[in-house]
Amino acid sequence: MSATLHTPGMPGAGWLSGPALRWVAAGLVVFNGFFPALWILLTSLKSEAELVRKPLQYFPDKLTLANYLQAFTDQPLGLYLANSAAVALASTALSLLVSAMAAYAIARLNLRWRQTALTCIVASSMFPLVTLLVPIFETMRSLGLLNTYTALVLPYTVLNLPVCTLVLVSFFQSIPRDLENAAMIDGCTRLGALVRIVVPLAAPGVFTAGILAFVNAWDEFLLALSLNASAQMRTVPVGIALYQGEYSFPWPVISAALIVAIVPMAVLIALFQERVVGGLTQGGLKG
Amino acid sequence: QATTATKLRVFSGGQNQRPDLVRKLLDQYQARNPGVTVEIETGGATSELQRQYLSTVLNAKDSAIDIYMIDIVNPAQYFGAGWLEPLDAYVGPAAEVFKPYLPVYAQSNVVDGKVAALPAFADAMFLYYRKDLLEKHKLPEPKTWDELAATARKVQAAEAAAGNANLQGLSLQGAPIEGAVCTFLLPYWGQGKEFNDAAGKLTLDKPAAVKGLSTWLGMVDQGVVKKNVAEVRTPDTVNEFKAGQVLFAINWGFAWDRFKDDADSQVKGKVGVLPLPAMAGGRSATCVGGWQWAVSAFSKHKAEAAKLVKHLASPESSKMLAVEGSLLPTYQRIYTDADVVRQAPWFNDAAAVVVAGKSRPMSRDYGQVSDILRTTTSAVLARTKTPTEGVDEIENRLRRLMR
Amino acid sequence: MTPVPRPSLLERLRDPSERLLGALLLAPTFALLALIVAYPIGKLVWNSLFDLRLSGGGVPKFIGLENYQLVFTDPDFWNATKNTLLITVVTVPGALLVGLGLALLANLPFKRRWPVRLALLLPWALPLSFAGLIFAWFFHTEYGIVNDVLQRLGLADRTDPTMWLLKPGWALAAVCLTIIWKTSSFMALILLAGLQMIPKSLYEAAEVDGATPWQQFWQVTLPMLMPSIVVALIFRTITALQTFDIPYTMTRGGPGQATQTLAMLIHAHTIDYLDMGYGSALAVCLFVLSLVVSAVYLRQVGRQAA
Amino acid sequence: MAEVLLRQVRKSYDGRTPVLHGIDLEVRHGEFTVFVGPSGCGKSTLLRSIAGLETIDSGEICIGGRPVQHLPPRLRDIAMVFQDYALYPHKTLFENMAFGLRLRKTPEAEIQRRVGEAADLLKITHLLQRKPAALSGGQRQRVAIGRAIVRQPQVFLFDEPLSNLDAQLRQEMRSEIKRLHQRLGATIIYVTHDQVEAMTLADRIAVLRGGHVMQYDRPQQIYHQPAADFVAGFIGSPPMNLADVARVPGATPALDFGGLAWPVPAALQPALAAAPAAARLRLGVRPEHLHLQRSQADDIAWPGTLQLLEPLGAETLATVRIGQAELVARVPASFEAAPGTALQLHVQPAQLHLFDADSGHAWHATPSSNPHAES
Amino acid sequence: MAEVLLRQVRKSYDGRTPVLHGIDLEVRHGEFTVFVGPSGCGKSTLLRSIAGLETIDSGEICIGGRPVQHLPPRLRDIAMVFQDYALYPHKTLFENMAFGLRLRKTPEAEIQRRVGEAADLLKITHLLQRKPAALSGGQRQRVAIGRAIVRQPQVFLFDEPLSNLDAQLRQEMRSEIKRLHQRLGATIIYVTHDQVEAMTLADRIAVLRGGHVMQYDRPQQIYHQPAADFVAGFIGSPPMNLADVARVPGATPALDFGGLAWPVPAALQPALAAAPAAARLRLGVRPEHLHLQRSQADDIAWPGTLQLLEPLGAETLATVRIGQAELVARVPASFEAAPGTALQLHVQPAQLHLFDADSGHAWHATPSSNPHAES
Ligand SMILES: Nc1ncnc2c1ncn2[C@@H]1O[C@H](COP(=O)(O)OP(=O)(O)OP(=O)(O)O)[C@@H](O)[C@H]1O
Ligand SMILES: Nc1ncnc2c1ncn2[C@@H]1O[C@H](COP(=O)(O)OP(=O)(O)OP(=O)(O)O)[C@@H](O)[C@H]1O
Ligand SMILES: [Mg+2]
Ligand SMILES: [Mg+2]
Repeated sequence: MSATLHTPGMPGAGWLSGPALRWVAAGLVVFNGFFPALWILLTSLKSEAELVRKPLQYFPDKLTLANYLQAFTDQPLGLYLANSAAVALASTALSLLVSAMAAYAIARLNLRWRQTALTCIVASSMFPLVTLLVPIFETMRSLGLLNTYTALVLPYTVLNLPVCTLVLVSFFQSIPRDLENAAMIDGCTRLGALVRIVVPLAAPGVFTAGILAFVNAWDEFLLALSLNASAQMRTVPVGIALYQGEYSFPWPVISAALIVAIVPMAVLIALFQERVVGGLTQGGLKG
Repeated sequence: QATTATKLRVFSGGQNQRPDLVRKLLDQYQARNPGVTVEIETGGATSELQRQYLSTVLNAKDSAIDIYMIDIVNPAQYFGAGWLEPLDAYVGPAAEVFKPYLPVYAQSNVVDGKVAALPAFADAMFLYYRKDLLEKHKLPEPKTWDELAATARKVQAAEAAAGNANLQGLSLQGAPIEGAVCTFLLPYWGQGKEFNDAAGKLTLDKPAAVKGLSTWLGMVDQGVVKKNVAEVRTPDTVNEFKAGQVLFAINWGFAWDRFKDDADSQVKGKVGVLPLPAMAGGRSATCVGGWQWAVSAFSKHKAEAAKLVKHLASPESSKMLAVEGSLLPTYQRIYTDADVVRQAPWFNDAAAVVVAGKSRPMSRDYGQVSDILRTTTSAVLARTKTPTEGVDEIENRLRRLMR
Repeated sequence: MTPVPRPSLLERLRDPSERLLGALLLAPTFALLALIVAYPIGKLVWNSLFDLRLSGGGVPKFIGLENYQLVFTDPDFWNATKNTLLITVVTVPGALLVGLGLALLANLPFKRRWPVRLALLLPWALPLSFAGLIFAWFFHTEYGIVNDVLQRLGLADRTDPTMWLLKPGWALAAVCLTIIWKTSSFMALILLAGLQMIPKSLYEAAEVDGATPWQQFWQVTLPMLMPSIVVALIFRTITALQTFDIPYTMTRGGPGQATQTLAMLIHAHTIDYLDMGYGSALAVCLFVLSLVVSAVYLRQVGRQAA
Repeated sequence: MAEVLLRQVRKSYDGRTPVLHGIDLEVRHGEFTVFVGPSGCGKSTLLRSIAGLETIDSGEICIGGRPVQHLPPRLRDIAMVFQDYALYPHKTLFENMAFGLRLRKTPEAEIQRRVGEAADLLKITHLLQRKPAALSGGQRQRVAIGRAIVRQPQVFLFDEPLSNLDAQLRQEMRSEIKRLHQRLGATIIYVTHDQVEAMTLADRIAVLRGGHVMQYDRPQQIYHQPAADFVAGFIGSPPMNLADVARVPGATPALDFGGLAWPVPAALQPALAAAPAAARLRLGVRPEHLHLQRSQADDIAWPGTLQLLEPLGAETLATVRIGQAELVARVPASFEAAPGTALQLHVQPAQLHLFDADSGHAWHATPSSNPHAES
Repeated sequence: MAEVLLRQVRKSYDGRTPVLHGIDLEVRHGEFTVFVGPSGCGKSTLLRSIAGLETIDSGEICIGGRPVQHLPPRLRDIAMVFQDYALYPHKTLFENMAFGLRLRKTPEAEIQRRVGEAADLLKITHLLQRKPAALSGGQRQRVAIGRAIVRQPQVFLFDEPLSNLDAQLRQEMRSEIKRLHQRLGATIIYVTHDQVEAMTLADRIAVLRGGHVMQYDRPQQIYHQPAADFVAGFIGSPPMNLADVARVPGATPALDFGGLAWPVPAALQPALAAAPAAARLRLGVRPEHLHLQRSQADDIAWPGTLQLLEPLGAETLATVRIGQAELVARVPASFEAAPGTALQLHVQPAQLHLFDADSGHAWHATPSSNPHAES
């Protein structure tokens, strides 16, 4: 940005465009986003005794990584992380596959009921998950899927269908139809054109939808708690909730575990934040 | 030949139920019974989380788990729901089986005259106190709650004068967790009242309940109990006591080891254990906890499972848990067993407490009963309701529940 | 002219008609929806007509609409409905305002955008259950940073600290605040995307027309952002009606039932009390509430578009 | 033989409003046919129906004698160049051009050869490893054409291929396409709404309007003998002046521009006679046929006032009001006058056209020689 | 008095590459000035600098005698019409047009009157209650102009206002803008890359290239006396033919098209003399000055072969190869010949232009009269 007297085109914030004010703005946003994470980071470096010291002590006397060690030994945090990653990745992949197919049909095919289909898909997000918990549990049980990755992957996929489909529909719509037509004239079948041309071009949209789906799946708590309660299959949010025992509430250890669980997401987001925002922009996320 | 390839699956609670020791017992069993392999599954760390998990699994009639370790409050409920296999056919009639156990466990594990489960280990609420402080201020051990309050105020005043203003008189659990059910029951029972009769029918004495709750509030007003008691959970009590900030503390048996052994404990060697005080004119009563072994009604290997349960609930196993894990025995005689007493001398005192213990209401809707009691108790302790309002509410809710 | 044979069956299968292709592509989606949504809903409605309490020995007893009768006379239901609506009414506009502020700030032309973007996205990526845990810790009477900061600033009494999570009003406020913090992030994300889609030339036209930055905000930014705002609001409202994780981890619905939401009540009855019939009836009521609210929204939106 | 034959091709998108009303056309082998017409007239629909990208409701489409209306695009042996180029953004130019060949399992050496030749022809050899995003508009256009060429199809279809280019580039590419056609001798169907492109490129032009073919003929024919006022008003830059005129009742035939009556010269009288007495009439005259000076003895002279002068450099367009009508004349670049100046416009009677104002039908001295005009 | 004065206006976006290299221009009150030039030459940047939408690095901008370079757009008393119209999609047309007035707290009655008048003028009165989405491109363009008009600013700025319209509509709107200017007598600065628009609309044209003004003059002047080969090649449709020529060493001055040498006629000799002997030369001649027949005695005649014929209806463009050069000639529509035919092109020596092939500078008989050309 060149130094400007006034910033034309700055959305209603010309008065915020001075460098000093911009720093304030950035500070506000950054503080808002980071302070909880920062606080638990500090907590995770304290001993339990420091925690209940009064008045409150912000910085630990001496940094200790013991809590991190304990986070991994108290509970199999590594296993939880692996479970979470497996479930989140699998359900993300499945959501993308299924919703890409649906989104393509809705965005491109000349179907009379495509609006209805989209409405159905989106409407499915209106049903509170907690209410469906028991029937879903029974379904999974009768399919013999309890305490398997599949038990979570399927519901998470459905959970993510609406948002993935919406994002992908607008992405597919933004890809010129003529590209597909060109491929069909070049010798592709319709599905061939979809696979060879449309999908590679929708990659940014697929990516955005993928991140949204991944975060949702990574974060889910209730189903994970109920469907995969066995120690081998627990995901991170459930695992961390279980650090608090009947007789203990080891905040510093929980904090350490929280940090360990947050860091992968933060890294993921930091790496791809432009894609998330840009993807939403490009996808238009229209209703 | 059925035993040659039997695989059993045991749900053994959370970390606090010491799956490591359970594993040892199972290994023993496997060694003695070739052909049987047993796997362990652990669940939620708190009794609520475990209940949540178990009820989803059992409600779904899941046959994957054969044996469950369940909280003392659950046999009635689970058995009533048809989730547990009656064990009479495998271990004999209830009247026989429960003779060697502490009486309270016969009460909770026999439902409709049938053996619903066998006790694994016991637990109870104790009054922990700072021996050193009472000695320093030359005060006797309190017998009633009023005495306790008076003692506490004296010590607090003296300590505050000496610069230790943060000392709490009494720490108890007011957060809406299972412990708060006991917080409600202790002063109620302490007046000699019963919450339910032998048939399980509720017999709530409202004035006594109001009085019980008011006792706590009175202690808050006197500064004996801290203002945010409704936020205090079991571990808070432990931590604060460990940090030397508490004079008297009500807590489960496990806390003893924590005070005694934890590296960061400031109170090593300064702790004493007492039976819970009574209300003036009443008698001491404590809240009994503990865990039981039960066989799933949906198990495909009920006989083998029952056999294993018999082993797990044997005196031998109980002693092993007591020696290696300081877990309170369910057999009266083990409290005086030489090996045990050598390992945990305080069991001598504890025996009396546990024997005098009461079990919480044995209802088929225990989940909801517990919820009603603890949320209301917590709300009263947070002073969002008066004790009278709270007790009215408890009565109304319970009546709704009994529809 | 030589007659040309029509393409072989195989060839024709490679070129399915639009309708067949559409059906094939949509099939997995609807299979999943049927399995995970439609069937459970049916099951739920069916269950709501039975007495499934465990005290019945696990034998279902058909009782018609009796469960619903019970629901409407249940003070807990009305209390939870009130709390749910209150949380919705407070946190939806709250998150919108905060989200809009964040989006506007984040849309400023920073040289280095990633710290801002990351800060914007972090609360969104944080699991709800974590947020509840963390903020419960923040609001702790003794060890919470909220009271500590207030005391350090001299805004609160050190000897009589506010018991945030123990007073019904404060507890609800704390829960709402946490929800707003957590959800404003995704709000901001949608709005930021909306902001970036506003053509720059509109601002230039407004500037040439004589609009000050403030006027540009009201006359260009806000109206142009309207579609994004509506999307965000609908989305947020639906999730607000389903509020569970944060009050569950923060207050367990307490003190008393002061922060219990409908979703929590349903959870309590189905999972904790194993009263599937009654819980299902409650769940059906929450559906109906969600449907009514969404319908009202959609009509409102339809009217705006017209 | 790669002729394209359309017989009674009908199409509607929604099943109700027809977009093509039974099109009959015959494109001969090697012929360059241009579909021209205003936006929405159905040009693209027709072209895409030929390509197989749209299914037609009824009728027949034959390519090289083979009915293809039931075949998917890839089996029709055509190539198409799209308006926005439709290059695959994720493939290099080479792969863009080779894609069709690869799908047909052409040997690698053959692919290399054919793509190389096409690239040479289009002078894009040095760009082959780039991706489309790194190209200018004109270069992308070339690649799009190259992609069509390498396939060596029976028929080339172009849908407004130049409309996204700027004026200068458009002109250049236009010549290039024309030369390409001369070199390849291929059958080409080309859609545009730019009548200059149509005139300069086509062997034959089909003028479309509202899903009907208005005229299908050689460019000169279309220019000089438009079958309808619509065609006259569409072709030519600036297009033919069209002005409503009224018959003046009286002994000598006369017409009136609205306040300005003039006797009908002998050359126009047969056409006038062909029109029914009740018909409302429209007069057409091309701007280059209107002169400021009398050039021949039998010129008609219309007095008017100058409204607007638009200098183009080589010449100037003068808008002149005559009676109620405004006529544009091409006048020499040297002409200068202030708006409002009175002047006379001269025209050879033979250069006048007469149309039915209602149907648009042209009235000729001889019975109509134009089978396509709609009545 | 609403003249616009630019003095040494410099601008760069990134602080390194200058986009405007010190522009000097003077737009007189009521004058219609067009900035024309190829894409990326800085036209929009210059216009937006005048509007205040871009800050300039140095130099002065005066509107009506007042330096405005430090004022925000709203204080410069200008109105601007954007390429994409930039209508507020959420406001009705009336509110779109009234917005500027409302911001200035104009009384309601006055707003009604002014918007009504502008709408009448632009014939959009019946649309006033619609929103922009419900309009066609041409209608949107009118609204954008209307929004500028109601404000009654000192200066109107147009940035390629017609480039999103189709050819016919563009032609219509072009005349309308010209008439509007005649009626309002306003100062207008208009950016386009379409040289036809520039020629027909402008009182004066500024031809820009790479941030420099190449020539700023009346359209006829620009057309007939281009100061540089770039201007000559940019203006005119088709543009001036430019061909590199070499001096043929020898007694009589002669030039060579590469394989075809010809003696330099007397009329061209002074210009040739003005060019340094070492300069590489480029010859320029407009297509309309190339004839198939000799018209005057002193015509030069170049033999060549016909490459391409592009009939436009009223006339035909013939591309003819002469030596190494390809020249386009405008020939009568009646001319027909096959590519490859040999023919002669005749030209009046006075119609030839000579440029420096390196700098682009035009060589005139008299010392250069063009201060803007860069060397
Ligand atoms: N996919 C479609 N669905 C419905 N109607 C369509 C579709 N494509 C075109 N139409 C309609 O069919 C008619 C003809 O459209 P077509 O695209 O063939 O016109 P065109 O002559 O190519 O116009 P243009 O010059 O603007 O490209 C138009 O009225 C258009 O609105
Ligand atoms: N906002 C900007 N930031 C950086 N560079 C820019 C910006 N806008 C324009 N430029 C550069 O400045 C130069 C001039 O751009 P400008 O838009 O003025 O050209 P133009 O003559 O209007 O072209 P066109 O006919 O394509 O609109 C170009 O090289 C362009 O890349
Ligand atoms: Mg088209
Ligand atoms: Mg520009």
